Amino acid sequence: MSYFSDIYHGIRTLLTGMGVTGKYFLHSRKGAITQQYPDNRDTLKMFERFRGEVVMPHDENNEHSCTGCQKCEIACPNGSIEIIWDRQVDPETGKKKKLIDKHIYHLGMCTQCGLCIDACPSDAIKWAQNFENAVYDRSQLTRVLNRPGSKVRAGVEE
Amino acid sequence: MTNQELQELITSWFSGPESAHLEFTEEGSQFLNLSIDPDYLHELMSWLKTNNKTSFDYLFCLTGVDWGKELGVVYHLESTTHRHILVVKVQTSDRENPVFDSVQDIWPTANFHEREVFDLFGIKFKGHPNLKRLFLPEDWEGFPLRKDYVDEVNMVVK
Amino acid sequence: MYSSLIITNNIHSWVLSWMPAAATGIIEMIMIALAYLTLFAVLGLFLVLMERKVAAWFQLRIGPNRVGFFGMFQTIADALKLLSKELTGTDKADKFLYNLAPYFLIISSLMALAVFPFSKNLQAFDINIGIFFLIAISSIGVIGILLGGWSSNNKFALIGAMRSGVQTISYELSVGLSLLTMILLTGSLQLSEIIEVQKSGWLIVQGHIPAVIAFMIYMIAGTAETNRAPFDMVEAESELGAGFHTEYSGMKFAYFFLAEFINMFIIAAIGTTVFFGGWLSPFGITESIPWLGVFWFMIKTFALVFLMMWFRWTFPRLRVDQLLTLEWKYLLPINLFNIVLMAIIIWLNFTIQF
Amino acid sequence: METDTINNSFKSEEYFINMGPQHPATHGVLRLLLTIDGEIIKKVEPDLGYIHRSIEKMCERDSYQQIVHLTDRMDYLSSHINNEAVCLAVENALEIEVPERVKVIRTIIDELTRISSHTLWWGVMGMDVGALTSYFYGFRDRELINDIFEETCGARLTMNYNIPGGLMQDIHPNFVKRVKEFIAHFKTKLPEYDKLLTGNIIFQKRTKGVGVLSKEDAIAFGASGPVARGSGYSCDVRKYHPYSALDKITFNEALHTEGDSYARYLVRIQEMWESISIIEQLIDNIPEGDFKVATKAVIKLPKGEYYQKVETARGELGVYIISTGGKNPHRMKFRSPGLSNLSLLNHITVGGKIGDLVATMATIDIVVPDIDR
Repeated sequence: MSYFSDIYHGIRTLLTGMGVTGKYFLHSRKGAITQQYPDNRDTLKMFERFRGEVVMPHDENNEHSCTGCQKCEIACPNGSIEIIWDRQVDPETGKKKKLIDKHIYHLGMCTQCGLCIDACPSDAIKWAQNFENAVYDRSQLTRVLNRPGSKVRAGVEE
Repeated sequence: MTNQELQELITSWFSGPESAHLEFTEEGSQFLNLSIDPDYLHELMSWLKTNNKTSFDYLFCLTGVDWGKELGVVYHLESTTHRHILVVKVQTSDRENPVFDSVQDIWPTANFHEREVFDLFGIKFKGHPNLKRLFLPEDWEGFPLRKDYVDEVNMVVK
Repeated sequence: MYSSLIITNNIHSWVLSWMPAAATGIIEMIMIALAYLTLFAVLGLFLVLMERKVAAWFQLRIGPNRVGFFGMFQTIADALKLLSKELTGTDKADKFLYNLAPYFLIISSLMALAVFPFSKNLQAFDINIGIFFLIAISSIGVIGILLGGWSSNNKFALIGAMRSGVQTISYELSVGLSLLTMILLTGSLQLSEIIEVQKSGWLIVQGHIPAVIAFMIYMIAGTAETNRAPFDMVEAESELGAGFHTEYSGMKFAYFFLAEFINMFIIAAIGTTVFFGGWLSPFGITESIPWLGVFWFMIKTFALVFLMMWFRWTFPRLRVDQLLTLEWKYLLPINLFNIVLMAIIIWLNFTIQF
Repeated sequence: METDTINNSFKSEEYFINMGPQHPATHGVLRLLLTIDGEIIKKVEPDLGYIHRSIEKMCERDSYQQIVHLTDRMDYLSSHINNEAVCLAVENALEIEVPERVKVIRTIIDELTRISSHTLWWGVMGMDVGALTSYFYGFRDRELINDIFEETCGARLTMNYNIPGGLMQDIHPNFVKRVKEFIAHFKTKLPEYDKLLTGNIIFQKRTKGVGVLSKEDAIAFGASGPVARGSGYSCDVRKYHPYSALDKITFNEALHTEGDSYARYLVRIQEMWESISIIEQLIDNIPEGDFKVATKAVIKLPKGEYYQKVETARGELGVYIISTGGKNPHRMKFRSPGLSNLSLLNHITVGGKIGDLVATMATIDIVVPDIDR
């Protein structure tokens, strides 16, 4: 007798399963979860904390707030950040001050761990939300974060 | 069983605890540590497993350690009935041909873990049925987790 | 032998008007063969597209929607891609058998396609052993799979091929017996006869309980015969990679692929013809317009094809021994019992006829 | 590998198959050397190391803050729990008491991670036994958790949200709302999982009595997590060595005694329900407070040995730090659940068929980077 109850039970469970997929089939018009990626570029917005790449924001006077303290460089586990700095005389105070020449960031080595941004005392670097980081040449992954001719904002101290 | 009772019990198994270099310590660790002469290792381990009062039947961690001069293995044992934990350590100063007894006949899980230790530290386990490299290719030279391992190409030293 | 719709008659008389009778026969055969080849290709491409769309809708996806409106030309693009791809093969393959294998599948499914009455008199080849011919032909395909798996010198392919042999030999029995159950009702193997009988009600209605059982068995066994999930032991991508066609590429792979889909169509078409009245419309509403028969035939067939796709995208795969258990311990005894039941019902005249 | 010796040890009808490293069922780059007689498996020998990065060696040159992000890349499906293990070990060594808020948030995200890992496993499990649709349903639900992670932690998979001493950032203002939405959504979807796979007769036939692991063997082979609990070995680290906020909540340990693939499957399904209940207990009671305590920029652990166990989605992860007092660990060992669980594969699959091997591997739920490290 269990032979027939097995068959009955088997068919019932199979139909239950088909019910689940069938329900989704009928709702497929509005239920689709596909994101049609390159088409929805305009509406696709990443969350504000999304770790895309490290950038250094500059204000309208082409000033950033990186003092060249190198804390990010030390914090980075992969050596993706290199800071080339120099001691120059600050024209306002007349004292010698550490100023960055180049803040070099190797996106190719970065693991997006966020330790550099956590370590930065003056919030000079932050995450950008862009995610289309693919390039044709590996050398393009090495970026200089401070813009040419930029200087540190007045009042930002180490 | 408390650590004190464990210590007394294990000491009582050895007629001459000094000859086995039996040393207990709780310093710098949350568990009871026991270091022993490698010659007595297998004997001790099978006692620890089979004795009803200890019944350490769960080897949850097997670590190879390079102490600088000596090479050692650390066994973390837990009893699933009494829920007490014991750490057993052995070490040898023979860096050329370090050999310990295999415990894979006591805990089959040691099979893979000993292969891992052999792979990365070059510690051989006597009585292991299938002692070959686990992760690295057969023709790999050197044992990467040893402190004196150098690989100028693949290792990034900070 | 030739279909007798007015348009074919016209063609026949037109060709006859400027050719000797023997040449006419050959020319017409070639024309029909070409028509069926076209049908084969179009059906194959459409079924692949349908499978992809249906699968997508079951899985909360959209499916192909880039090439052409609604992704209509996606499979054509795929076919072009496969055509242009390099034909690779293993070094130590048995080259002759390796190249021969896809044609076994293609030819067997093409031959099976020839006997279906798509509508009244729209049939290339109305032989009086129709069903028998179909069953016989459909089991030739497995030779192609066995050859392909064996000759490609790949162990995964070999396992797939052997599984296929086991599977097809077992499930042919069920397909045959479940169809035999229905033959008891029709009393004829000829497909046009079978449809003629159904003018007084579809066979699944006429034979009620045993017919429904026979239909269920037929669908299960038919799915297994086409090597589709949940019986896709032959391919079983999580076990064997790609199964018997692991080593095939380009158009040779496409042949296997198309043949699988055409086989699915054939199984559904047999089901339609035997259980659901073929091209007959429900309640005889469009008896007077024979062309509409094609429409009804296709509707019913694609409904069954959809059912098979529904199976595929819902159920896990059976294990190879469970596959045999299902056949020999469940389907076969039930089937044998079902034939007796059907015989009794016919004997006692319990069939439902309108 | 040593094909010659394998060939020599063949019996007449046995042959040898190379399953992986590129094979759909090996979930990554695991290579299995199978000795087969027809369809019957005679021997399974895993060949590892295709994704070995020697994380343990890299840890020896990194500071303790930097180590955390390496653990993301071990068992990437429970990356938050891995992070937490290192952080807990360091915090215990430094005797830092993290704020209650941190503990609660960590536990919530732990359990979300567990659900996320199990939904992925469920989808892949279905796919391995041939039901492709389950894959998409699993990923649909997982996507919502990933969104929560992305909003709060900044990344979907390798989150690196923990730092020694607390969390990198406070939770996002939407966090509580989104988690509640997800829980409400997921509670309607979990029964569907049961309808689609758990009850399915084919699925049960495929998994029941397949890959049976006895309790004794589970212990002897060092199994942990759902694999061990499917065999009746009660080993939930969350119960026996509670960490973070787990000592304040009540939950049942999912335990089945059959030891077959189906039992392991049921354990994971039940764990998802338990995780939901844990999150529900905590989500309304996130205490106010800081999200981290200040630590020194250069963390130096006192000389000694520190061992921290946590329960990842795959089992017991142990972090064993040997410190000599410097800013880098002298030796860092990760006791990964995957390696021990994999070591019993040969033991429980021999005598089964290829299909059984695939079903068993799916329920062992290996993540290859976790095994290779």
